[in-house]
Amino acid sequence: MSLSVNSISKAFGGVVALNNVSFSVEQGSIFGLIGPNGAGKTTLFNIIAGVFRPTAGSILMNGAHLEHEPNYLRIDRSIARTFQNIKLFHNLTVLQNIVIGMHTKLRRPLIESFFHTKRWRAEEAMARERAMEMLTAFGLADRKDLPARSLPYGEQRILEMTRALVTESKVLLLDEPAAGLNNVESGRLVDFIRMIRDKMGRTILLVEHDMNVVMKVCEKLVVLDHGEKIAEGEPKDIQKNRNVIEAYLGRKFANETEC
Amino acid sequence: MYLLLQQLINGLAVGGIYALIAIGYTMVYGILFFVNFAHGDIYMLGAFCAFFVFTFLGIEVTGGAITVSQFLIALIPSMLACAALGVVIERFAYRPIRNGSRLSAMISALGASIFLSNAATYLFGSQTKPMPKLFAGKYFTVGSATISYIQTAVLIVSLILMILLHIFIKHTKLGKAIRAVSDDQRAAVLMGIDMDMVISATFAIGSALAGAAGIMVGVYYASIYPTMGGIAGIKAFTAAILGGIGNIPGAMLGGILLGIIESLGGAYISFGYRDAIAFVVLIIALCAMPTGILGKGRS
Amino acid sequence: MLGLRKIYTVLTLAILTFVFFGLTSSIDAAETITLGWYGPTSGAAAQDGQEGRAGAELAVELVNASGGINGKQLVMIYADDKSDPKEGANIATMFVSNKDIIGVVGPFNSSVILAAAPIFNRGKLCDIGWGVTSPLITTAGEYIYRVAPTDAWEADFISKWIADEGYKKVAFLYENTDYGVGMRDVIRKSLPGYGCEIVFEEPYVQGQTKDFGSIIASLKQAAPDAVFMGAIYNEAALLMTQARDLGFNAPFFGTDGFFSAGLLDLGGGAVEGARCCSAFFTETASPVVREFIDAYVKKFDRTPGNWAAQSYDGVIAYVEALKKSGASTREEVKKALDALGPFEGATGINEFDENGDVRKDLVKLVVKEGKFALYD
Amino acid sequence: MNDKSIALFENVVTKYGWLLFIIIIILVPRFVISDYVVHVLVLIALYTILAESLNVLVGFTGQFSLGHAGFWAVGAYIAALLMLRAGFSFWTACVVSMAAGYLAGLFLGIPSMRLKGDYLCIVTLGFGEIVRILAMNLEVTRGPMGLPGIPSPEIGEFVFDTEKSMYYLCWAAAFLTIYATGRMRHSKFGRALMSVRDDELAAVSLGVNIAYYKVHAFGIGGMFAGLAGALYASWTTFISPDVFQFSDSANIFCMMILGGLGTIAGPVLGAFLLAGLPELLRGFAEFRLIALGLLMIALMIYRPGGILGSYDTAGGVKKIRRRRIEREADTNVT
Repeated sequence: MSLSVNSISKAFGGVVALNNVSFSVEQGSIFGLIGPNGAGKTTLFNIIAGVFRPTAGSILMNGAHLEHEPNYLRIDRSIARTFQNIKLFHNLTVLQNIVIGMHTKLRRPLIESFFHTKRWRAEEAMARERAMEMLTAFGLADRKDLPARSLPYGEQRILEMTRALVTESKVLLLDEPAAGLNNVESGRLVDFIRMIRDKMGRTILLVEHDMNVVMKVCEKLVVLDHGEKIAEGEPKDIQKNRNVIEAYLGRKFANETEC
Repeated sequence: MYLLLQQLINGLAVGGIYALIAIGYTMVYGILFFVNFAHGDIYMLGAFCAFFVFTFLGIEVTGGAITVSQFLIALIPSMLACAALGVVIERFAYRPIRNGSRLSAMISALGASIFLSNAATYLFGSQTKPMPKLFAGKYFTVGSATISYIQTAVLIVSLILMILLHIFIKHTKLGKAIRAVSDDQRAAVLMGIDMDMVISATFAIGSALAGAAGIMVGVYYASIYPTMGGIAGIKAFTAAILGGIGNIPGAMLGGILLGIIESLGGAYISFGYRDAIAFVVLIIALCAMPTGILGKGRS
Repeated sequence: MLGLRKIYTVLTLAILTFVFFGLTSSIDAAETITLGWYGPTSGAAAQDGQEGRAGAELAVELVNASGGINGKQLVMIYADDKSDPKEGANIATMFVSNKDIIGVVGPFNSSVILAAAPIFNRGKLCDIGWGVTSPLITTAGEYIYRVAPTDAWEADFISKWIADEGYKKVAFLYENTDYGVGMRDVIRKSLPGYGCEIVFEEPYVQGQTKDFGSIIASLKQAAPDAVFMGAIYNEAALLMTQARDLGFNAPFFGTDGFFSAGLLDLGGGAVEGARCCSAFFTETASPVVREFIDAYVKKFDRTPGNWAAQSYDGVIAYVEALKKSGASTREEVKKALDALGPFEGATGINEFDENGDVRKDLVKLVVKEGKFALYD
Repeated sequence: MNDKSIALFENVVTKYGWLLFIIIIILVPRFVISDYVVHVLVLIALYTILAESLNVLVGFTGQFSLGHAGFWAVGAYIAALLMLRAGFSFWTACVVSMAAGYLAGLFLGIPSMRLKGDYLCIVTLGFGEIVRILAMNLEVTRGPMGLPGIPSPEIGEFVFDTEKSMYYLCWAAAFLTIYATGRMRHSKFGRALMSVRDDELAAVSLGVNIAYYKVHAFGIGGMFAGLAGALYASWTTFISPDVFQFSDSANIFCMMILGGLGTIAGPVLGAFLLAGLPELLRGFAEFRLIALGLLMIALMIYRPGGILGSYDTAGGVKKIRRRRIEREADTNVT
């Protein structure tokens, strides 16, 4: 399994958001994408997730070109994502949200639901069982019949993550998962992400502002600034990298902390 | 060739009227994101207001004629009455559900429309009422195309009202507040803009313009009836969408365009299919420009 | 808020109200004769519907004042069909299932009676249309009659009049309804038959078209000697005013759709010289018509229009039939109507033919000094 | 009543509620002697089919459609013409008109892929008007003269020409529609529709092909409306363009909303209310329409989700603001 980004550029009208960014994500790693505001992180994230088409460059997943594929095929390419501000199906129950996550797994046609065939019932039962399994694993089982809108913020985040996991996609794209969490919750988030990678063998690519979450959980980092890649490597090297400090804190500060 | 000129003139005059009503739809949509179906009926009540002002002034409505001054005397009170009616409808039918969904606001608007047209039928009787004519019988000709004074008057009055509105929206404090609220409700309220007042003002302006359109149609066609609001409402709503809903110049452009499309389509293809042609053009335009000609990415 | 209980109550309540509704039937059936009347008292043709209802109300009042029918008082049940065929079917079923009703007068729109006809035929209940003029109704069923003259007959009458006046090139404008289209199909044969040529033909949308500018422009190009309009008075008045405004002065011909005070109110000076025909005319000598007009003016203090007279005659047809035969059941009423022969009403001498259509003579009218006058 | 019991209420009532309702419907003709009441109940059955099928579009998929009478007209005219001109039996004509409704739905679904909200609403309104105007002007449909003498359905010798026979046929079709939409709601297809309604971007990220489901929602809506059209044509034996006006589309839309958007029982109750009530109030001619207008306003103020609505339409406008904020956050160029 390999996800590689090759010289991706993106311009909205005259504004160049990304300029020739390339990197690749090894299987099973937790990969971080960071950079100051307006660096192009979210745009790159949305290009990988299929929301935007890049102006130039390509994205390869196991050798297959993704950049011009419609966004609903990402799941078939084993890429799932979450959203910065939670996008749940508010009027559907917690269980229904998860079952929709298995949309591409369910094969039985509509007619069979009309005639209530055995095969259809078996598939629905399997889907419910699988969903319940995931819900119990993440402690939401007792909420299964509640509409998603009535869950507290933290649980909605977990529900969205569970829904992304139930798609059994190899790669999980997390869009600022720590947004709005206090440090206790972000601590639990770090263990959660590690558990997904270790127990479920998923590859994680996340975009995040919260530096202590990034430094604790990410194994490799790419830093973007003004749409260009200015650094790549282990978190501890990145902390000391001159360009990164300059990008975040400005040249004067970078010179003073000459290390 | 003159036939084409004649049709264009007819189209422009009708277009001016659609534009005036369409502005009401667009202004309300710009702020509350729902389509005020009762707007067509306010246009009808504007025409009836003018009818009562004329009878009150003792003008002979049956086949009579009025001077420009009498027209203006009737115009002002009708516009004010419609403005007041617009505010009242907003206050009772829409304010309670302002935080409800657009769907329930739309149904409430449909309900208000059914109520208004049937109440008017009950109060004023269903008969088609005669209205005095403005510039009766006077017309000037360009080649074989004849342009009646009233057609040009309708166009001129529509343009003047549109320009006045444009100036109002661009340069007055209330105008800026309306634009601010339509752009971002939350931010506008944070800036201390009184939402209720702005929304009432929007309804007042939109309804006043619809009232003006009503009185002009009254004197142009010299007849009014309680159910005239329905069809005109749908046409004006189509014009507002064509121009790009939520955008005032778009409503003006959409109205004029729809008027021309209808009259050309009616003349050159077939009068029976006139409305169908207008809708086909609308659908094609929308597929090409999903948010209307001047519409921003609002949908 | 919601509860199981509430759901059941709401759904079952809706059903039970109907069950109750169905069981009730009107109370005193013995001493009265009950007829049904329906027409568009609201909706697009509300004005003609309300005029028709006024005519029927007047008929009931006059009949009851003069001792009713064979000693029994006449009771009329009114219903509004909003010119909608679906409502027509509902009302027809309502009348058929109300056992007291032995005859029905109505409606105004041809499409409504066509929707109601199968129900009346099945229920063996006679229905006399007071405003339906489409030729289709001739074959709408044996229980369907009408007092309004058919478009075919009027279109032919006017075509002959146009030819006699020596106009050769004729333009025909018609509303896009069964009334207008019915007439178009007739005049396409009748006008050439009388030696006239149709130089221009165009439909418009009844009730919606307000701006006739483009039609008038095409009219001026076709330059006909006369214009024949299959239209009712509001669009006719509008078109004539706009035509005069735009300098088009050919004479206008119309059928009974023209004949209404509304044409004079809306048209004003522009309708001067417009010619039409009508079965009913106020300034006639016949005492019966005079009596109707005076009673109408006394009750509603406005002169009756064509549709008031037709609706009045619809009721009179039953009254005459019942007086002659003493009928009191639906079958007897059917036989009585077939055997009725000529009867005099507000629109002169009426007589049903074997299809239930009516034969009555038409009067030529012209607008002179803002009033309808006999055309000699 | 908190959210927990709403979910409980959903599945309990569906089992027993419908059973009781079916029994009542079957028994009614036994007690009711007046054809008029049976006639009105048949009309309510047809409106139920129309409101349920519109519910698939608006309640499930969140796509505004004010042109549903257009599909009804397509079904009615196709069935009538096939029976009158081509001598089809009612049953084949009915199947063909359902297919025609489905195709018309797909045809109208194409713009729905690009357009949203009020833009789509005006296109569907335009579709309804275009269908009516075509019926009004085409020679084959005899324009405003309409199509009289449409034969009634037959099975062997038994002819469905009485009110009671059509009552059972129409209510059977209505229950078929209710069953189909109910089953659909709990299937993968239904869940996909509802995910499109709640949040398109999230649905896409889970592999839901938005365009496919939007278009097919229109197709299914059109199919059942075509069924209602075929039944209506052979029930009244005469159809004309003025039977399928914009006011009818608005009427069907209101039935679905007043009953309860997105629920299954809602449209049924809405059909009873808006088709039944005016008949009850037939005595007070003008006032019934004035009362209807006020009823609609009042209901939207006190029951925004409709009488049976558990669908949180109250969150509607909040959703709008949230969606706009998200859009700004999602696509701001950082």
